[in-house]
Amino acid sequence: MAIAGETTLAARQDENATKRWVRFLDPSERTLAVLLLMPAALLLALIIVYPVCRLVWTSFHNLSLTSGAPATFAGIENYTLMLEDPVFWETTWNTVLITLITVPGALLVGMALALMANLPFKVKWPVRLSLLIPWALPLSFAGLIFAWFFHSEYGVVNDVFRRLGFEGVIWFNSASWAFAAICLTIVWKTSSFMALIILAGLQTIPHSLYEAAEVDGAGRFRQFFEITLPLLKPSIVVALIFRTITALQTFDIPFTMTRGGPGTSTATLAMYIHQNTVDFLDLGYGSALAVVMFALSMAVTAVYLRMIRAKG
Amino acid sequence: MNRDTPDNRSFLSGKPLRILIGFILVVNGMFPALWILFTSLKTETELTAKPITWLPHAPTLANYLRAFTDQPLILFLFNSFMVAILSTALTLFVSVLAAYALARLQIRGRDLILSAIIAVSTFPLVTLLVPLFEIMRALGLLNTWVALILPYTVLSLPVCTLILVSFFEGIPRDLENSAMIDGCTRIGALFKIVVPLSAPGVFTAGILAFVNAWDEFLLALSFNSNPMLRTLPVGITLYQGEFAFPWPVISAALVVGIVPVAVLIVIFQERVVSGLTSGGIKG
Amino acid sequence: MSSVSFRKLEKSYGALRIVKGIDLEIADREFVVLVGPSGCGKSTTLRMLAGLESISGGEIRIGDRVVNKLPPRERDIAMVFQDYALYPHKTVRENMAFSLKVRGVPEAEIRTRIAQAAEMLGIGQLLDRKPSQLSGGQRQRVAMGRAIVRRPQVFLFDEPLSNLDAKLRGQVRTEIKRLHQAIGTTIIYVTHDQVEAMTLADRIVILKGGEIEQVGTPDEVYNTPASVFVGGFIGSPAMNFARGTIRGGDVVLDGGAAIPLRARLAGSAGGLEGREVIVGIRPEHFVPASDGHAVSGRVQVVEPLGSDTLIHFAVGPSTLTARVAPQMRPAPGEALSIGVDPSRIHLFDAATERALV
Amino acid sequence: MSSVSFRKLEKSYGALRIVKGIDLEIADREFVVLVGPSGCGKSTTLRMLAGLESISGGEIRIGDRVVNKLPPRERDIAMVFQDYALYPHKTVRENMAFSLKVRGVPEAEIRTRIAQAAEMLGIGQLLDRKPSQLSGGQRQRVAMGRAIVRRPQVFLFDEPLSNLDAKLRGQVRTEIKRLHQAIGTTIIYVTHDQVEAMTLADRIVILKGGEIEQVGTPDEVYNTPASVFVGGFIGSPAMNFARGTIRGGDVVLDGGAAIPLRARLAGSAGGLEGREVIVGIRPEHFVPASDGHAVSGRVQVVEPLGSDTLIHFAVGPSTLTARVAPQMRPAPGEALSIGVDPSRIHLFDAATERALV
Amino acid sequence: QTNLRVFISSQHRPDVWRKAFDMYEAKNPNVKVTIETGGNTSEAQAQYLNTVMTAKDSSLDVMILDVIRPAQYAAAGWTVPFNDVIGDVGAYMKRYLPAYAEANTVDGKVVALPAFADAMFLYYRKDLLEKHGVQPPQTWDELAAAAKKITEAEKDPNLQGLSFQGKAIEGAVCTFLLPYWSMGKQLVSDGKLSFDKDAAVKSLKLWKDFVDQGVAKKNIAEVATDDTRKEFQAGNVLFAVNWSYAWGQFQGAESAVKDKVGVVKLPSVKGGQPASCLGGWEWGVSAYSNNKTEAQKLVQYLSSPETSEFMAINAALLPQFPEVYTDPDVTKAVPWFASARPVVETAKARPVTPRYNEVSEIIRTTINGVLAGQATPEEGATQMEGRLRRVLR
Ligand SMILES: Nc1ncnc2c1ncn2[C@@H]1O[C@H](COP(=O)(O)OP(=O)(O)OP(=O)(O)O)[C@@H](O)[C@H]1O
Ligand SMILES: Nc1ncnc2c1ncn2[C@@H]1O[C@H](COP(=O)(O)OP(=O)(O)OP(=O)(O)O)[C@@H](O)[C@H]1O
Ligand SMILES: [Mg+2]
Ligand SMILES: [Mg+2]
Repeated sequence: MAIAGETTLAARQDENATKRWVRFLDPSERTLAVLLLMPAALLLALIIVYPVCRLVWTSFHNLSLTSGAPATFAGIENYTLMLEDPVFWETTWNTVLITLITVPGALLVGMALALMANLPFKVKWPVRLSLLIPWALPLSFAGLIFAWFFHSEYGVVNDVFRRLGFEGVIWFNSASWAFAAICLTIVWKTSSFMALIILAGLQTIPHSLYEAAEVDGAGRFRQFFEITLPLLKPSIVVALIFRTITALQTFDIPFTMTRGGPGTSTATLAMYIHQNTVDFLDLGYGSALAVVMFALSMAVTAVYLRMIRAKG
Repeated sequence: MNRDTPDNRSFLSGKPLRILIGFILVVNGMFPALWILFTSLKTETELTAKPITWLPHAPTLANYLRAFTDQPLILFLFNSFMVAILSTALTLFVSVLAAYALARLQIRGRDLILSAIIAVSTFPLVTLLVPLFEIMRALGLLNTWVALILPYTVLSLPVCTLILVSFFEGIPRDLENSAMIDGCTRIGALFKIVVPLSAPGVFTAGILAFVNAWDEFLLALSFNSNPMLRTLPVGITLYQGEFAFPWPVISAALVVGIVPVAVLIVIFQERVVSGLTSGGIKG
Repeated sequence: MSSVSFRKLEKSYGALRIVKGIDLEIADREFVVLVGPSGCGKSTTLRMLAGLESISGGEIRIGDRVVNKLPPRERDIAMVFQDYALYPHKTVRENMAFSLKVRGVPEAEIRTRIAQAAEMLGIGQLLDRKPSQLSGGQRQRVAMGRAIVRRPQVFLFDEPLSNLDAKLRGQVRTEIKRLHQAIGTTIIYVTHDQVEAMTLADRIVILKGGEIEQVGTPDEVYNTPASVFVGGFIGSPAMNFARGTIRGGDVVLDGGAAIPLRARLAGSAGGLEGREVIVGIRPEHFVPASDGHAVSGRVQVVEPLGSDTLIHFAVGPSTLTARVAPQMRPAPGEALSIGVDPSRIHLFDAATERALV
Repeated sequence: MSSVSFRKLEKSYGALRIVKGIDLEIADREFVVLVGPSGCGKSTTLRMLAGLESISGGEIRIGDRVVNKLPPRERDIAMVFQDYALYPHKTVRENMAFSLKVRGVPEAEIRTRIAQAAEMLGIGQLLDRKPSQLSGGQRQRVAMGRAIVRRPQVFLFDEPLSNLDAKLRGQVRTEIKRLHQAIGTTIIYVTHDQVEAMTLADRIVILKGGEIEQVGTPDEVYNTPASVFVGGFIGSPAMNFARGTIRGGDVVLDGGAAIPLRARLAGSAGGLEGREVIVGIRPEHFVPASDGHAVSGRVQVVEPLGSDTLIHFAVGPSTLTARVAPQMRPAPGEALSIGVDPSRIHLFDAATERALV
Repeated sequence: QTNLRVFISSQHRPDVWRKAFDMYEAKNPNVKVTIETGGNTSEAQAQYLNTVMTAKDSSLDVMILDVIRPAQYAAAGWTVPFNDVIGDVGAYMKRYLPAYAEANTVDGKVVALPAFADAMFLYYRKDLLEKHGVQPPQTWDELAAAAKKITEAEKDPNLQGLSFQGKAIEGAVCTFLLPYWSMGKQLVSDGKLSFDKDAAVKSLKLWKDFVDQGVAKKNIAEVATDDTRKEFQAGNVLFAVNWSYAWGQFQGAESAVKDKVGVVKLPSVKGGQPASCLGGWEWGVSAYSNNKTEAQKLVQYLSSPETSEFMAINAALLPQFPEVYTDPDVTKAVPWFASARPVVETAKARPVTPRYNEVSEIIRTTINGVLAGQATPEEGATQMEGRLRRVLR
């Protein structure tokens, strides 16, 4: 009896000793979750949240550094100013147009690239590299390079045209040609990322589904539309989210290719924000523009997220 | 998977067609890079020749020599490399922790947190330039690698976290349980078992973070004015004068800048694609 | 090696009670199998014991220690998982060494322990392979090896055979039994396969909906099932059930046949007269229809197994299955009359589904 | 409905011959099961028939048509895959309707066919669910439903039950058998589970390494296995094998026991005298050791199944398994002496492993 | 011990400036000067400096500014005026070329001091003009006529008559202003808009006519400063409007026009005055500097005739003092400065306004649009006026 009592006591002490450790090494799920999310949260707070708050604050103030005057509260003046600013509307329209053209464009091209890359090549790395390079090429480099490609005299595009017996086009002399060149460049640059994600999605579709469809009598095209496409939907939505958000932020490519020219016909909202903030030093107005753009991206994200959730 | 059915062979996977498709893919992806390579081997005079030449007439390495001597290109490479590597490491560390919490622990509002992370990534950094500069100055970080590493980490954090979340979700819980029974703590199990097993995902996230950091220009220009700390994209603009734009030399520098990333990609391409494949980005 | 005891063990997820107060004492060196249909809480119970799931109520002891709050690594148990949970990036040797390394066991000791375990399980030549290079059976053995090297107080198995094909399952089953005979550690084994439970267990614990339905040796649960549930769960092919009524010492099936039960009912007085019952007859307890009390029906499907033949036949509203000699091959649609051994049938109350007599 | 014939069917991947000339005639309405161990070419053969794999040599006919070059959709077959291959984004109804829609069957017709098939399989209430909302057994049934609505000439099944648990497997197996009795279409069924083969097949085709080892009815392959391979493959628990020599009308096992075979050997002259043989004894053919010729050994593991008991015992170098009455329960380590029914043992040539006598 | 950090463009010979600093350090042992170099284009530097100044960062003491920026920096309060340290402001500023005095004085405050000069020149092919017996043109009409005559005679399809900047870059602002100024008009007077629409239309039309008549090439809207330089250097251009940096390049080893280049004042419109566009860079002292006094002293040294001469000789930077051009040491080192002086003297400063960036943006996008054929000169001028009015209310 006594011996049994001692052992339980010893066991108790043992347990108490470990308990202290338990608290340290084995926090509860919730504590652990908080601890693990902490570094990310801190970083985001520091680098994004705080600056964004400053930005919102600034957007409600008159703060143009070229005036040298201190910030004064302006209410929604910066926002109302936007309504009658033709350049705001033009750049917003250009941004929306670029989004509407290049997002589906990149999706289609990306889909085609992914389907092609999914073929059984013996040597895989050149194909993979070709898919990855455009993605890894810095945007500003891509803009520079393509501006060079589309140069009316020294560009390779017009050279090919001429060799084929066509007249060269002075791409950046015309709003529509310049717009086309920019969109082409964006599609080239971004379609490979789309392709990568779609390729990833393609490879998760079980092969037996195609066999089942084949036995069921479906031909190639039917298989594509009845199996491949529906099953790719989740991948496509994710790709679209990222693509659309970056399309709304389009900056580097038109900036390096045309500077928004001719005139302001290819300027985007992001360029206009940059211009107002960094060139014109009108921080109040620039911030208000940025807030509008943020709202725009958030709206798009929200729509997509709802799409994902509706499915799930 | 080889789809070797009778009617298959007559169709898309016919060998000549496949070669043609491969050719299209390679041209589409590589042409600009190749063009830059060719340009870097031409003289400036050849560049303004009409009609333009494709392959360089008299290939010269002079532009490379100038690229390395006009500016401290090696230093740019070194800085870019260190900043990219360090921010990649930090990104991975932070996003591994966050992704694990989101993938495995029972957290209320998990979807909300994920959405918030995506939403945050929608904010264009350009517009945050000034407040960020103030923060970096307040923290005394201007003209240090850290000034770039922190924002770059945030730049890649959302997408890396998303990738890792779906990877971790794909790892059987029993492996972790097994490790915990075998004597690991939860965090021990995460780093000893879960992370090594998510290698493709970690590589994919890593390359993404690396490329993002390798490419960034605006912050690098604004936060690090010290010539000793310049990164490659900023460095490359230095070849350009107030007016002069020496294409061949800049091309040479561009080539030097693209090569490390291309090498990285060739080394890890299997993992990157398979990383994206294993449900990599599922949203 | 150690005893294990559950006292009023409870588990709830929110309002959902999954395990509803389990009381069970497991002796040192005992081999206890928890069986039950999918979702009955077997894994949950085992995982609470392992510390992988928190405990909502009650107490678990291993030996003398209450382990309710201990993290898994301090409970001194080893576990074999259904999908083996081998670390795919480590070789077999590293898999086995992992837990010892984490605990700081010296290199030399690790080496000898692995060698011993490998020999015991016949996996010596596999030590340098990765799990992906192993067949299912080999993986299973490695998982056991990983548990053995630990020399824990208790082994836990969660459906360790369900990923193997039929042939291999029989083989590994025998091996596990032999292993227990050799090392003697307490084993708690979860399965939903009654054959495993029957062949392996010292005692079988049958769970249903988070509660214990019956605890007993294999013979006890086979011969005297406590309920319709246990009767139907243990034994393969499954016990046949038919509704009937007790009338003057016979049980009259709804299909019409009467089975004389005078001898067995004698003890339990006439209190059962007129009672609605469920009659349970095991397929192997049908006998050639020699004497009068046979059931008659129409053959539906005949399955020759070589060693036996299974006959599925319809009697009134129900389909019964009989296991008969391999030579017997009625054709589908044929009429069949087959005897029942009255001393082997089971009677359950129609309302409570608990055993009578 | 149609007959199927394979003539010298070959399949190679590069230099690797997987299927090595299969000749087989399958009659209209026949239920043929291909069995064999993993990797023996069962799936490949079936997939060549379906048109999912090209044919390297020989010929396949369905009815009168040589189908070698036809794409799958023109072969008029339906196939049930191991993982069911249900379209995850379509409802059950859409899954079943797909093949009919593709073929332009009118809406009304589609609806009635689906209704019929759903009723036959008892999945009427599942029609509007997605596959992810179904249990394993339900998915299996939907996969069959998808095949049935097609009304093809031949059904192909590739291990359709291997993803189900033991209980469900038995149940669905009976259902498939009933289905075949009801619709009568030719069925070719691949499995590696001999129980399925025995219970389902009109004829069993046993494959080994891309070649046919034996073709026959379940009784034929069970009672007169053509080789050690077939003997060991068919029957559960598996046939026991022991090496021995024929000496003066007896077969003397390496362990020492002699089994009198005079009666059976009489017919085949004395040509076998001194011949090295492999003796095959099915576990269910051990009998109580009443007369003299018993094998003696030491009990290793005893597995009570309730309905029977399995005894694993060592005789000389080999371990034998006997299926005996449930009451018999020797303890491990005990000596055991058990009789063999000489008329039921199988003799195989030790060198060729082919059946003798 | 004071440590002064000076921001210089890496394009403007930091190596030579270093020597100038060394000399200063030798004379002022308590001062140490560190050079910080930034992006090479005016724009990249502005981007960087704007960030630093917006954040009120004290890391820079002295910064070099493009001539268009002092007004803006002064308005933002980013620079410290020199009035208190230079004594008699009028006399002090008179020493510089007048345009620089003007560009660096805002509301009577000297906000920066000139570092070196630059201006736009008309480069021409001396060899071809001589060959066809044509004098360097005095007016744009003469230029057009000369160009037509020579290009027709040369029959070289690659030879352009005139190359100038049509791309929407800062250079295009000068492009627009050259004829506008030549008509005696100002864009901004006393900080107010003094836009003359007729002159603007004429200016735009002048350039557009060059394109339409084939004097300039059709894609002129994509021509940037260095494209003009390259094409001229390749021997494909007869007349070119460009900054002084081109001269050195034309004389380089890779040049096809070495020793075949002449440089003169830019042509005027008929009846107008010749006008060039003022370039060059100025030294400003940061308002956030912790060493303002020392910094101002340093700037005065940097903006002195001695330093100017030193930089002219060693770095071929155009002097901001008229007499340095003719200094014998200078003319020996860079003989062409002799012909540069009259051109620089005609140079006018671009509008001195804090919102110059916006003004510039409006002008350059408009002229670019007109040259690309997106708008007629009239439309362009109307747009320009409207937008300018909004900015300079
Ligand atoms: N995290 C959870 N939240 C809510 N319910 C859960 C959770 N985990 C398990 N359950 C439920 O608890 C019940 C018991 O699960 P458990 O895994 O113990 O069953 P099991 O007996 O092991 O079944 P199986 O034979 O299928 O493995 C199931 O109904 C399951 O749905
Ligand atoms: N594309 C291929 N290339 C080379 N070998 C292959 C290929 N496909 C299958 N094989 C080989 O062919 C053999 C037969 O494969 P098959 O799938 O027909 O086996 P099986 O009898 O169905 O086995 P299981 O029971 O495991 O399904 C295997 O050894 C397999 O490795
Ligand atoms: Mg379980
Ligand atoms: Mg198979």
